[in-house]
Amino acid sequence: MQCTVTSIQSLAAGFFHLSLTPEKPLGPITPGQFVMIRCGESTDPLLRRPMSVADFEADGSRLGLLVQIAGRGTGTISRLDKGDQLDLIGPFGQGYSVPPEARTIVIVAGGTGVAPFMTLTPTLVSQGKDVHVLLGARTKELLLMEEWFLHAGASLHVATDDGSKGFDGLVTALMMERLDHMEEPPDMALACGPAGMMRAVAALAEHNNIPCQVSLENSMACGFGACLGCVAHVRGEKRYVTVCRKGPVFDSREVLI
Amino acid sequence: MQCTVTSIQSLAAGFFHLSLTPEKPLGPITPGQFVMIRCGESTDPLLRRPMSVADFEADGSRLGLLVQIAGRGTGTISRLDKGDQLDLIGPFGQGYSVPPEARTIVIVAGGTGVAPFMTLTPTLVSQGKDVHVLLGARTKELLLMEEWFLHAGASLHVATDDGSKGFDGLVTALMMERLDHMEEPPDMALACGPAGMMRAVAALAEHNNIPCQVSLENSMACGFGACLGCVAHVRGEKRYVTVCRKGPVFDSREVLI
Amino acid sequence: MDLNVDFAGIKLKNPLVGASGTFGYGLTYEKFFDLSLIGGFCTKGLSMKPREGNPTPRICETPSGMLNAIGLQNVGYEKFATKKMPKLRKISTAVIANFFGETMEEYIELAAKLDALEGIHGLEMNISCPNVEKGGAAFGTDIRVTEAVVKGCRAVVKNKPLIVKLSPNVADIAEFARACEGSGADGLSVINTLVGMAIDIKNRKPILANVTGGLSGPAIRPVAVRMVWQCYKAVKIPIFGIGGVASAKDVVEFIMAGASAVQVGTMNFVSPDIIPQLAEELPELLVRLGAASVSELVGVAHGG
Amino acid sequence: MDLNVDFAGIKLKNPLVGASGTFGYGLTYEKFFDLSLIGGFCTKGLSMKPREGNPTPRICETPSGMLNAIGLQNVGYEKFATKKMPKLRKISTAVIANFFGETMEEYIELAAKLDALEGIHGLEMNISCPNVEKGGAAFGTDIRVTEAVVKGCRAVVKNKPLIVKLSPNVADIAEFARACEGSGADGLSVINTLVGMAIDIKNRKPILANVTGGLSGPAIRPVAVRMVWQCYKAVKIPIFGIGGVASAKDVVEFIMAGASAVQVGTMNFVSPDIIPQLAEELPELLVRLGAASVSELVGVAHGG
Ligand SMILES: Cc1cc2nc3c(=O)[nH]c(=O)nc-3n(C[C@H](O)[C@H](O)[C@H](O)COP(=O)(O)OP(=O)(O)OC[C@H]3O[C@@H](n4cnc5c(N)ncnc54)[C@H](O)[C@@H]3O)c2cc1C
Ligand SMILES: Cc1cc2nc3c(=O)[nH]c(=O)nc-3n(C[C@H](O)[C@H](O)[C@H](O)COP(=O)(O)OP(=O)(O)OC[C@H]3O[C@@H](n4cnc5c(N)ncnc54)[C@H](O)[C@@H]3O)c2cc1C
Ligand SMILES: Cc1cc2nc3c(=O)[nH]c(=O)nc-3n(C[C@H](O)[C@H](O)[C@H](O)COP(=O)(O)O)c2cc1C
Ligand SMILES: Cc1cc2nc3c(=O)[nH]c(=O)nc-3n(C[C@H](O)[C@H](O)[C@H](O)COP(=O)(O)O)c2cc1C
Ligand code: FES
Ligand code: FES
Repeated sequence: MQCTVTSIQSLAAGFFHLSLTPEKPLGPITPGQFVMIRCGESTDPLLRRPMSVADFEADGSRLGLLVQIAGRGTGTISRLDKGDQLDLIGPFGQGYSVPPEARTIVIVAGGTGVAPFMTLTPTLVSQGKDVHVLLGARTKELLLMEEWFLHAGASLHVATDDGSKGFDGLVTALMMERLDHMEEPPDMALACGPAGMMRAVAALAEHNNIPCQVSLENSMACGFGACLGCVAHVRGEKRYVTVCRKGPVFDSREVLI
Repeated sequence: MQCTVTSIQSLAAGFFHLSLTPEKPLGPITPGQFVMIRCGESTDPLLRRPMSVADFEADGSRLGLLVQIAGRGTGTISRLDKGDQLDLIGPFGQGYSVPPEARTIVIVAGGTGVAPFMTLTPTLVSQGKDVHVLLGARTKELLLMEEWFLHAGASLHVATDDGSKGFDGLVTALMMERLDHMEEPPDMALACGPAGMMRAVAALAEHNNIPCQVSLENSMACGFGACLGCVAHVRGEKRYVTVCRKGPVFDSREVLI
Repeated sequence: MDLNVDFAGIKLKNPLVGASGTFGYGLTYEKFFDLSLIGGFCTKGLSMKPREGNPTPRICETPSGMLNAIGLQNVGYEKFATKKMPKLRKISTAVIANFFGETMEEYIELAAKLDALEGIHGLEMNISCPNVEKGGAAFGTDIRVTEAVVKGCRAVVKNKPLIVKLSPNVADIAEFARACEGSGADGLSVINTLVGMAIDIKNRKPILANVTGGLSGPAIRPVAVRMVWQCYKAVKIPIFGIGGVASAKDVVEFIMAGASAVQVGTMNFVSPDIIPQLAEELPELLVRLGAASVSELVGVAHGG
Repeated sequence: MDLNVDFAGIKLKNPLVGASGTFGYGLTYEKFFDLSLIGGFCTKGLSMKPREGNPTPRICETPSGMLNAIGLQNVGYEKFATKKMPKLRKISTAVIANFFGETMEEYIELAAKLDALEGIHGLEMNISCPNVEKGGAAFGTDIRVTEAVVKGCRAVVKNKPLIVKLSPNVADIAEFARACEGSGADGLSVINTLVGMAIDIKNRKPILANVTGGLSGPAIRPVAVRMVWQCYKAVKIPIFGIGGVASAKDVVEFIMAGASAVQVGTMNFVSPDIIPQLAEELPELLVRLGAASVSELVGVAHGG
């Protein structure tokens, strides 16, 4: 699907936000789902790159991506200009699913892991839930979308590895601290970020008996279940599931992270 | 060598002119020499593309290219904007060499084959030579740089395959007609264009006993003599010469075209 | 424009077939297009028992290509026959069952079952997988083993065309092509992936958990075209050209080299609707090339 | 940072060597950089007599690679010894003479001459070329022929390291590596080009006048890394890693797979000063990877 770039904005060194209008609406999107973007027309790089849908219109008539420049593919995308075309397919996968009865939600996001929560947070808040957003980054400048979450009506806490802002340390340490502060444990934890962080959040949640959903970032060749390249191990079984189709969001107890 | 695009101008459908300022002057250039340009940073397309130097400053501090969009490489180049960078190496090869005693020169150019004559024509005119430029194209709109040659003080004749302007037919037929018209045969013929045209011009020149230089467009991997991929057959010998190093401009009797 | 191809008795409405392991069991692509638009597809490689495949990482991008070490993960014959086939029977496209075994017996047992399975139009034997009885060297890199396994399957496959998918990791592919033809194969698929690998320099170890993987994609096309060319010279049975097909031009390249039809693999991942797209573009290209059908171009690059 | 490599007795000031056939006789690159900046280079493949090579077209671009069928054009031993060597002797870089023969005798005769030629630091035997006595199959795809030709040359090469450049167009490269080591080779070059081809669909014939050509460039790197890996497991002699090197990362990839040094081929065409550039970038990358020398990384991806 060809999309027109309607804006491209640098957020911090190496991070940018891309706003896209598809030729035709993509259809309904769930936060946590992703699209597969083509980085140029050449066969090198060959494969599409997976990107979580960040902000979006409910019918998929507009979507935003939060991109970290990680290599050649994302580098190419970062040089797009307003008006340029971007080829993507999707949305794919299973997003976050928060049961109606969950009242208190802790969201833990690192780096571009904030993307899926940009639309989810205001939705949960509007449902009357008590939403705690914990954002982590290496340093103050790399905290993404702080303003957005402030405006979304969530209670926001930030952590920086170098202590330049908010909690001094990893966002998972901040999570531990917040859990101690809360009178009741939250009903649910939702997390998105690097694998190491996912593991730590999952362990913490499990330890505290909190249902937890994590998003995995396995390498993907197709994104729609055809290559079997992206699989994760099902916990306690000799069996794999495709991250692109059954995930990328999983119950943290379901898969080996 | 990184060059900055100082202008890019469409000339006709599928043809454009690129003006470039190298980081450092390339050094002296002879008309007929070429540069090897990189089309993007990816390994696909992998190889540089050869392009004749069209207009240029004597010290190589500025150069122009006349480009026809032939495929992916030239397509990529056509999307450059003013201010963008282009990576090229060169100049390479042997250009046209007109002996001082040659008084009357016939230049025959087809398509982007006009490129090497953009600087050569005014130079020859300023040396007091009688220069006849014959330009050929499929149709009127594709006649490149007519104005330029008019201003250069050469006697200009155009031919179009569809007769939409000037002589109705191939530029080689026009050449035949011009040769008939001239009182004395010219001292020299210089040609640049597709292989078929080179063959025809060479045959005509030989038939009329006119020394003739043609430019060959063999496929090139390196452009500087390392790959031996671009060779042409030496006439009457079982021996090859590298077009990129001993050419691209050859005496028409020297090589099999 | 006549795009129809009769491939060893398999009727293809166009010469564009999804390659095994890149096309799931077909149904994965239903959300992208109507499967009846394509010539057919080869299933993910089937074994008697379900297989979970290799640990991860399983894939890695390379210049104009990719490495995979999926490890032949598949649902196994039973589940395929009972869960996938009922749906596939309703689709008007050729279903070719790609299969393999770890032993000669497993090959033969499975071949017999697939031969009897309603709705399967042809069998494609993958002989690039490791022979556990012979220390893990691929069946398809030893000429004697290749002959034996093809003959074994041929003896039990009585109703359907038996296609052998050759391994490119051999010195002389023509020798293998002839051996397969001599052993009763009805067609060849050329080529499977080249063995490759990549290293994670930060962690000082191979990227793929399996160490080596199969290289596919446009990068390997020149090798694939050459092997199709050699096989065409060597045998009379029809050939599927496979390896890096990404455009209608590539389709024609394989056909002129001697392929009767082509399979598209890796590029399905990049453009899931590439096969129907190629089917749409092909007629126009054929017209430009002065051809009235696909079949008249098969092998023309070999000259008169 | 210690970039020095002792490759079978050849002293390289860094592990970056120009690959045969892409580096002329070295002098072609003098206009781009000072040749003493690089580890060394392999000459264009030499034969006893000058050779004019194949008709044109000789090259063709492919996805992330290229095909070449230059046909071993070279100036011949005499002209090389009298015209090129005097200049090369003045340059402080390792000169490795790549050579081949059409017959066993030619290999041996030329090996003896090169062994005696002053200024040559090592010999690299190209065994991928057609054996005219055996119907044109490459020497290097038959294990017996490989052994015979390596032993023959070994017997006359008494002063200099003898490196054998393997053909990748075989089923089991390790077998060839062992055969070469057993026949007295001092080192291996892995790999030469893969055989490939491409078709000119407009004219319905192969693009290359020679029909097939050698595939090189980044496209083949995964195959080359895998073969270096296999050879490293099979032999103790040092290995040149060759195939698609385009960045310092690629250099390290080959070294970790088991190469003691690498050769850069096709990418010289794209960036003629790539070798000195890589020599400049390598130390920084090694530091980032926690390495103090090139040699400590050789084969580390194989584990402890
Ligand atoms: C479901 C999913 C959602 C994602 N959402 C986002 C997002 O919203 N924003 C964002 O910036 N990034 C996201 N990513 C990661 C993003 O896909 C990679 O950063 C991107 O593919 C890198 O491409 P590249 O060509 O720039 O880098 P490359 O040159 O390909 O690689 C650079 C580095 O990134 C690593 N890498 C490559 N591909 C992947 C991959 N698929 N997953 C993880 N690491 C990879 C490489 O190993 C290498 O270390 C997501 C990944 C997944 C699987
Ligand atoms: C010495 C020399 C000078 C040249 N000067 C000019 C010039 O001033 N302006 C200009 O527009 N073009 C010039 N060319 C031709 C130009 O190099 C090709 O058009 C270009 O390489 C095509 O690249 P591409 O990626 O756009 O097309 P591709 O996708 O590579 O190919 C498109 C078509 O062009 C053909 N082609 C590819 N490479 C070459 C090649 N090296 N030579 C001839 N045909 C080729 C292909 O066979 C194919 O038919 C010159 C060529 C040479 C050898
Ligand atoms: C992820 C993946 C899985 C594959 N699985 C199989 C398989 O199960 N059986 C088989 O015969 N070939 C398998 N192949 C090989 C393809 O069918 C095809 O032969 C190869 O990829 C070359 O074609 P391509 O370059 O178009 O991908 C697989 C290829 C890929 C990329
Ligand atoms: C144009 C060209 C000519 C070559 N000629 C020779 C040769 O004469 N002898 C030889 O042993 N290898 C020759 N090779 C092979 C290279 O030395 C190298 O093994 C191969 O290209 C793979 O490396 P690359 O991918 O870095 O190019 C040639 C390669 C190319 C591209
Ligand atoms: S990315 Fe292909 S199956 Fe998940
Ligand atoms: S282009 Fe390489 S030698 Fe001429």
